[in-house]
Amino acid sequence: MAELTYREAVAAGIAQEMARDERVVFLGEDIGAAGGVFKATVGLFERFGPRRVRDTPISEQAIIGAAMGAAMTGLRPIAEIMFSDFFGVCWDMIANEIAKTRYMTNGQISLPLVIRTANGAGSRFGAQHSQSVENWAMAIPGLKVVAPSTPADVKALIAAAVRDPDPVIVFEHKSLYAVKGEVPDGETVDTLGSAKVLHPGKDCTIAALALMVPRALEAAARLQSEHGISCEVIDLRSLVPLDTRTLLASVEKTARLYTVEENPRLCGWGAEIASIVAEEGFWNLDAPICRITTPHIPLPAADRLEDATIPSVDRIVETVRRTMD
Amino acid sequence: MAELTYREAVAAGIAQEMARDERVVFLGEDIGAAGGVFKATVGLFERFGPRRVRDTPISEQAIIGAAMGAAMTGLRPIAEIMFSDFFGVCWDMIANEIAKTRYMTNGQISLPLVIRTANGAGSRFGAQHSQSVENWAMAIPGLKVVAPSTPADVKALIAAAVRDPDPVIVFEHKSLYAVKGEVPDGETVDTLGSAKVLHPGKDCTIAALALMVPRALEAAARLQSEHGISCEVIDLRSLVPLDTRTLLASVEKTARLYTVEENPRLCGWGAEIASIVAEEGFWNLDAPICRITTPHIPLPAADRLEDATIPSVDRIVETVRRTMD
Amino acid sequence: MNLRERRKRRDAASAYSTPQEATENDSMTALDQPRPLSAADDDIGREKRLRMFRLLLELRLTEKRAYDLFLQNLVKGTSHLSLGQEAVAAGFALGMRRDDYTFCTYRGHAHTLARGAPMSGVLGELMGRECGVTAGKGGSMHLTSVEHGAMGSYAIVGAHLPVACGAAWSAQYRGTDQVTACFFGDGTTNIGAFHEALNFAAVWKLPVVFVCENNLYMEYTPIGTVTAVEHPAADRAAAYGLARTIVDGNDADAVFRTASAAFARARAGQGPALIEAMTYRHSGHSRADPAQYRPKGELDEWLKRDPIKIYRERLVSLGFPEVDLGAIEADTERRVNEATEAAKASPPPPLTLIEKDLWADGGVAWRN
Amino acid sequence: MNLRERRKRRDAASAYSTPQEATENDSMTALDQPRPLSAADDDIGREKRLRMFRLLLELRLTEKRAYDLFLQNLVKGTSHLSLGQEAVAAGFALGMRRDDYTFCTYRGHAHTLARGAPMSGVLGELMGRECGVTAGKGGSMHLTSVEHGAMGSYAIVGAHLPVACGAAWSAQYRGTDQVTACFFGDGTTNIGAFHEALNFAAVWKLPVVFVCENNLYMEYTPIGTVTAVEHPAADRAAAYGLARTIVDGNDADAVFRTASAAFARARAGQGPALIEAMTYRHSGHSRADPAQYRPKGELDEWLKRDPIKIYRERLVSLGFPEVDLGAIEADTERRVNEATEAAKASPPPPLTLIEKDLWADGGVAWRN
Ligand SMILES: Cc1ncc(C[n+]2csc(CCOP(=O)(O)OP(=O)(O)O)c2C)c(N)n1
Ligand SMILES: Cc1ncc(C[n+]2csc(CCOP(=O)(O)OP(=O)(O)O)c2C)c(N)n1
Ligand SMILES: [Mg+2]
Ligand SMILES: [Mg+2]
Repeated sequence: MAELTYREAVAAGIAQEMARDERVVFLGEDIGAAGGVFKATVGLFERFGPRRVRDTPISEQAIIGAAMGAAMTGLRPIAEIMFSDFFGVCWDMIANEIAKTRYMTNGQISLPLVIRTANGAGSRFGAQHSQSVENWAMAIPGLKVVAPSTPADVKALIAAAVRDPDPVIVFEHKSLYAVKGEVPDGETVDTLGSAKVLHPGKDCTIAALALMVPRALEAAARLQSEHGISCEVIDLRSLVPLDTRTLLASVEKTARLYTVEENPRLCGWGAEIASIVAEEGFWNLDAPICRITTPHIPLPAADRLEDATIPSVDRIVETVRRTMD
Repeated sequence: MAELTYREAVAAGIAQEMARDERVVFLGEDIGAAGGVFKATVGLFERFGPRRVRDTPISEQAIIGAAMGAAMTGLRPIAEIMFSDFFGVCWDMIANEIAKTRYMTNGQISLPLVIRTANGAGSRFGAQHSQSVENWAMAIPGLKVVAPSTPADVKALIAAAVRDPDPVIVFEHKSLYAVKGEVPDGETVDTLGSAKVLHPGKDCTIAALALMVPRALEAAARLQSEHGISCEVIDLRSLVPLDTRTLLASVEKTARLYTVEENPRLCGWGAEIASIVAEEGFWNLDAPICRITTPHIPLPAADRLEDATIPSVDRIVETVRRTMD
Repeated sequence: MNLRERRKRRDAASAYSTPQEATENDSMTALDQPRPLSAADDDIGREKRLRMFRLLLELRLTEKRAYDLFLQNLVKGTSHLSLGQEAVAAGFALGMRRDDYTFCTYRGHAHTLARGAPMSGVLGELMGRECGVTAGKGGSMHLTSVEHGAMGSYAIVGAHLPVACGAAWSAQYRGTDQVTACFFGDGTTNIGAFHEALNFAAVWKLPVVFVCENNLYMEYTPIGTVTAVEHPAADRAAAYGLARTIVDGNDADAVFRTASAAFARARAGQGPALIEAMTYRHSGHSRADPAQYRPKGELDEWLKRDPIKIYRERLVSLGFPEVDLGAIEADTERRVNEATEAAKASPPPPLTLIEKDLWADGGVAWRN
Repeated sequence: MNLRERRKRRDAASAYSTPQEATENDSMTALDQPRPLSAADDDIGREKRLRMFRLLLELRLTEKRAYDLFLQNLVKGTSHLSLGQEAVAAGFALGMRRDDYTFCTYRGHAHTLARGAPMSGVLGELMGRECGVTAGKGGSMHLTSVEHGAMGSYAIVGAHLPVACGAAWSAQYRGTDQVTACFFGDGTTNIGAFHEALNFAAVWKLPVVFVCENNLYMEYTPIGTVTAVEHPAADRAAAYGLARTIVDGNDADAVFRTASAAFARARAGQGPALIEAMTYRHSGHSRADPAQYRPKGELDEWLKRDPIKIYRERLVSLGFPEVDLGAIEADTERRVNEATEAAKASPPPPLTLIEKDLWADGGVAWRN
C-alpha cells in the first residue's frame, strides 16, 4: 500500500494501462510536457513519449473525434477534456456519435475508449468551469459513466474503463485531486457498475457520488454521534452501469432514501435513483424520498457563494435530521 | 376558429410576433426562401423579407451565438435548429453561454430569445435525427422549456416564448407537424409554465408531453371503455417552469402516477416528475410510480423497430392495466 | 504480440473484399479480357476504365432503383441520392486499397457501394429490411460496412471529419500505410468540425484525404450565398497549409488521377490533402425535395456533363466496343434487379434487435 | 415607436460612460492641457497619447495589484493576467466609441478596464466581494460591465466569437453604426467556433473586428506546435475573404492606428476584419502557472519591448515632460491604491444573491 493523492492515482492508473497495452494512447490539451493543468498526468509524457502521449490544439471535437476514429480501428485511446464543462463544445461527438455508433451499425463498430475529465465545484472557477455534468452523460444511452471518490478507486476504475470494450466517461473531481488515500500496490483493476456500502446503517440510506461521498460520510458520523441516526452511506461510483441491487437492498433495510448530488436539481442522477426506488422499492419505503442537490442554478464564483450553493455536510445533516423527525 | 396544421400554426405564431414587434428577427438554415425543411416557416420570408428572415450557413454555433449577441443588444431573435439532435453541435452556446449569462453577470444581461427545433421520433430518420432531448434542456438551469402538443398550443406558446424576457427552447414534434386542430382567430398568447388537464379521471394520473399526449389520451379512452379505469391525463406543455401544482393536485386525487415520455429512460423528465411526487406527494400515493419511457437505447431506424421502441398506445394501456390490477 | 505482428496476422487472415475484387469476381469478367486498344492504355488503362464504367453504372442504377422503390412506398425513411455525383465516389474508390477507410455522409449510398458493400444490403437498409447492411438499425443515413472499409455514414454535418482523423492517426500509429478518405459536401465547410479536423490532420500529418463534393447547394440554399469564398474547400486549403486542389467531379478519370496522387502522398507519410470536386446532384436534396430552388436550365446544363454519359462516350471514343459496354450495362441492370428482389424478399428485422448491441457484450443493460 | 426612434431616445438618455470620459473627468486632467509639442501632433495627437499612457498604466498597475492580492491569498479563484499585452487592450479601446461593444475572454481584466469599468469592480470581483462588477457571481473569468460596453468575458474558448457576431448583427439591423470588438488568443483559432463566426461575419458583412492576441502560447503549449500555419489568425483571413493583417501588439500607437482603420471600415458598412496582434504575456497562463515551459531568455527579450516602457520612451522622445508622465504614474498608483482599499473594505456578497437573477423577474424559480 502506498499513499497517493487522487491526482497521482489518476496518472498511476493511466500508466498501468499504457504499460500493459501498446494500443492505449492518450491525447488532450496540455497533457504532455506540461503534465496537465491539474497535474494529474505528470510523468506520462516522459515515460511513454510523444508518440503515445499527444498534446493537441484547442479542438475538443477533433480530440474526441480522433479518439473515436482510433478506437474503431484498433487502438484504445484515452482522451482528456480538461473541464467537463467543455463537453458542451464536443457534445455531438460524445452524445450523437460515440454513444450511438455501435448500436446504429448493428454491432459492426466497437469503441473501446475512455474520456477523462475534471468535474465539479469547489475551486471558485465560476459557472463555466465548475459544473457537475455526470447527469448529462447518464442521460445518453451508449455511454458508461463512472465518478470515483478515492485515490484507490480512481486508479482502478480508470484501469477498468480502459479495458472495457465500450466508451466510458470518467469524471474526476477537481476538489478531490489533492486528497490522499491508500492505493494497493501493483496492478489494480476495479469493476464498472459496482457500488460500495462505505458505512453501514439502519435508519436511512444516503446515496452519494464523488465529492459528495466524503461529505455524506462526515454527515453520517455526525448524525450518528449528535442525533443517534444510523445512516447507510453508499458510494455509487458508477452511474452506468448502475448497481441498483446494492441500492434497493439498502433501502429494503433502511426504508428511507436520501440522495446527495452536486449536479443541478432537475433531471440529475438523484432523480433517476429516486424514481427507481419509487417504483421498485416503493413498498419498502417509510417516508418520502429526499434529494439533496445543488439548487437549479448556475454556480456562483465567489467562495462564500459557492460554498453555500453545493451540498455541504451541514446541509446533509440538517436535512436528514429534520426529515427523520 | 380556423383549422390549421401544427406546422401552419408554428408559422402563424412566428408571423404574429414578427408583425407585432420589429425587434423580432428569425434565423436558421433553409428557413427563408425554402420555408424550412419541415415547411413550418412557409410564407415568412415572403412577408417579412430577407432582413428579418435570414438563411444561414450550416453553422449552428454561429446561429445560436448570433441569437445570443442580438438578444443582449436589443433584439428578440428566434433561432431555428433544424433537428433537436443538432443541439449537440451548439450545446456549449445553449447550455454554457445562453443559460448562464444573466446569472453570471448578476442580471446585467438579458437574453430574450427563442430556440425552436424539431424534436422526436416517428419519421424513420434513425438515431441522429429522431431524438427527444427535452430532458437535456430541462437539466440546464437558465433555460425555459416548452413542448406543445396541439396546433393551438404551439402557436400561442411560441408567442409566449417570444414575449418572455428569458431564453426559451420550443420543442416542436416532427410527428405532429401534419396534425390538424382548431386554432383561435386573432392574436393568441399562452402562459409558460401551465399544464393542462386534458381528460379528468380518478383512478390514476398520466403525465405526458408532446407526441405522447395524443397517445395518452387514446390510451385513457381505451382504459376507460375496455377496462373501466379512469385516467386523468395531464399535458405538461412546459417543463420549465413546471406546473407542479396541477401535477400534485391530480396525484392527490388519483393516488397513482404514470409518466409517458419519449426521451430515453435515464434522467428523463419523467424521473424528475416521479421524484417530485415521491417526495412531495408521497403520502398521497397508493402505488409505485411508474415511468413509461423509450428504453435507454438510441433509436433504431426501420419502421418496424422504431414503432416498437417509443411508447405506443398499446404499451400505455398494457402497463396501466397490468399495474392497476 | 506487438502491434506490427498483430497487424500482419490480421492482414493475412483478412476477409476484406474490395470493390475491385467484387468486380473482378463478377460473372461478366470475361468481357474484361485484354484487347489491343492502345489508346486506352495510358496511365489508367483499359482494365481500370472498364471497372470504372461498371462501378459508375452500379452506383447509378442502384440509386435509380432506390428512387423507384421510394415511389412504390417501399423506402420508409428519408434518402439522399447522389445521382450525378457518381464519378467522385467511383474515382476515389478505384484509387483505394481494400484495407483503406472510407467515411461519408447521409448522402453515402454511392460511397458505400463503391467500396464493395452489396447492393441488396444498401437497398435493404433503405427499406428497413433484415438484409440491410445494419439490419435496419441505422437506416439510409448510416450505411456502414466495416468489412468493406466503409466505416460509416454520418448524418450530422461535419461530425465524421474528426473521426476520419482518428482512423488516420490509428493507421499512422500502427505503422500501416492505410489511408483514409473522408467525403462531405460544400455546406459542410462552414461548420466548426471541418476547421478543427483540417487543422488537426495537418498538424499531425495524418494520412487522410478530405474530399469536398461541391454540388453547389447545402440542402436548398446555394452555397455561394452562405460562404465567404468562392470555393468553400479549395479557397481554405491554405488556412491549413495545404495545396489548393479543384477537380472536375464529373470526370471519373480526372477524379481518379487526383485521388491516386493524394493517396500516394498520404501513404508516403506526406500528410493530408483537401480536394474540392465540382459536381451536381440531379435530384433534390432528399426524397422530400423537388428542388424547385434551382434556376431554370441549370440541371439541363449539368445533364450534358452527366458523369456516366461522358464516361461512356470516352470509352467509345477510345475504341471500346459498344457491345462490351452494352453487356456491362445489361449485367449491372440484372444484378440490381437481383438485389432488389433479394431486398424485397428479406423480412423486416426481428424485434429482438431493438435490445441488442448497445454494448460490446451484445446487450443493452444499464443496470444489474 | 419604431427602432430608430427607440434608439435615439436610448442614446439621448444613455448613462454610458467611456474610458475616454473616465480619463477626462479624472482629477489629473489638468496635466493634459494642450502644450506646444508639434512632434506629438501627428495623426494621434498629444491628448490621445496621454490618455493612452494613462490607460496603459492603469491596466498594468491594476493587474500587478491583482497579483499582489493573490499572493496575500485575497484572490480566491483563478486569474489570468495580461501583463505585457496592455497595448492591445488600450489601443483598441481608444479607438472605440462609448456605445461600441467589447467581447473578451477570461484574460479580460485589461479589456474590461479599458472600456471604463471601475478598478474596484474588477479587483473586487477577483476577491469575491460585493463591489465586484458582478458582485462575485461571475468571478475573474466573467468580468462584465454592460454599462461600459464590456459585454462579457467568456471562459470557454471560442464561444464569444459567434456572440460578437450577434451584437454586430443587431447594430446592423438597428441601423446604428456601433462596432463590436472581439478579443481572443492564438489558441482560439483552432476551435470550431472561430471558423463559424468568421465565415458568418463575412457573409453577413457584419461590423465586427476580430482581434487575435497572439502571445505565442495556448496555455502551456507553444502555438506553433498545434497550428498548421505560422500566423494562426492572419494566415487564415483569406479563408473568409478578409485581408491579412498583423500588427505589433506591443506598440500601442500601431495598434490604435490599425484598430481605427478597421473600426472605420466596419462603421461604414464594409464588413468585418481579422487582426493578429503579436504580443507576449509576462506572467504564466493563470495564477497556477509558473510558465516553466518558456525557453530561457524569451521573456527577457520581450521585456525589452514592454509596451509601457516603449510607450513612455516614445512620449519622452516626443518631448512630453518627465514631470507630467511622473504625475500620471503617481496618480494612477494612487487610484489603484484607492480601488484596492475599496475592494478590501467591501463585504462578501450576501447569500441572498445565490437565489437571484437567473430569470429576468429577478428570481430562480423553476416551478409554481
Ligand atoms: C449539424 C447539422 N446541421 C444541419 C443538418 C441538416 N442538413 C443535412 S444535409 C444538409 C446540407 C448539407 O450540405 P452539403 O454539405 O453541401 O452536402 P450535400 O447534402 O449537398 O451533399 C443540412 C443542412 C445536419 N444534418 N447537421
Ligand atoms: C473549449 C475550451 N477548451 C479548453 C479550455 C481551457 N483553456 C483555457 S485558456 C486556454 C488557452 C487559450 O489560449 P489562447 O487562445 O492563446 O489564449 P491566451 O490564454 O493565450 O490568452 C485553454 C486551453 C477552455 N477554456 N475552453
Ligand atoms: Mg452540397
Ligand atoms: Mg495565447
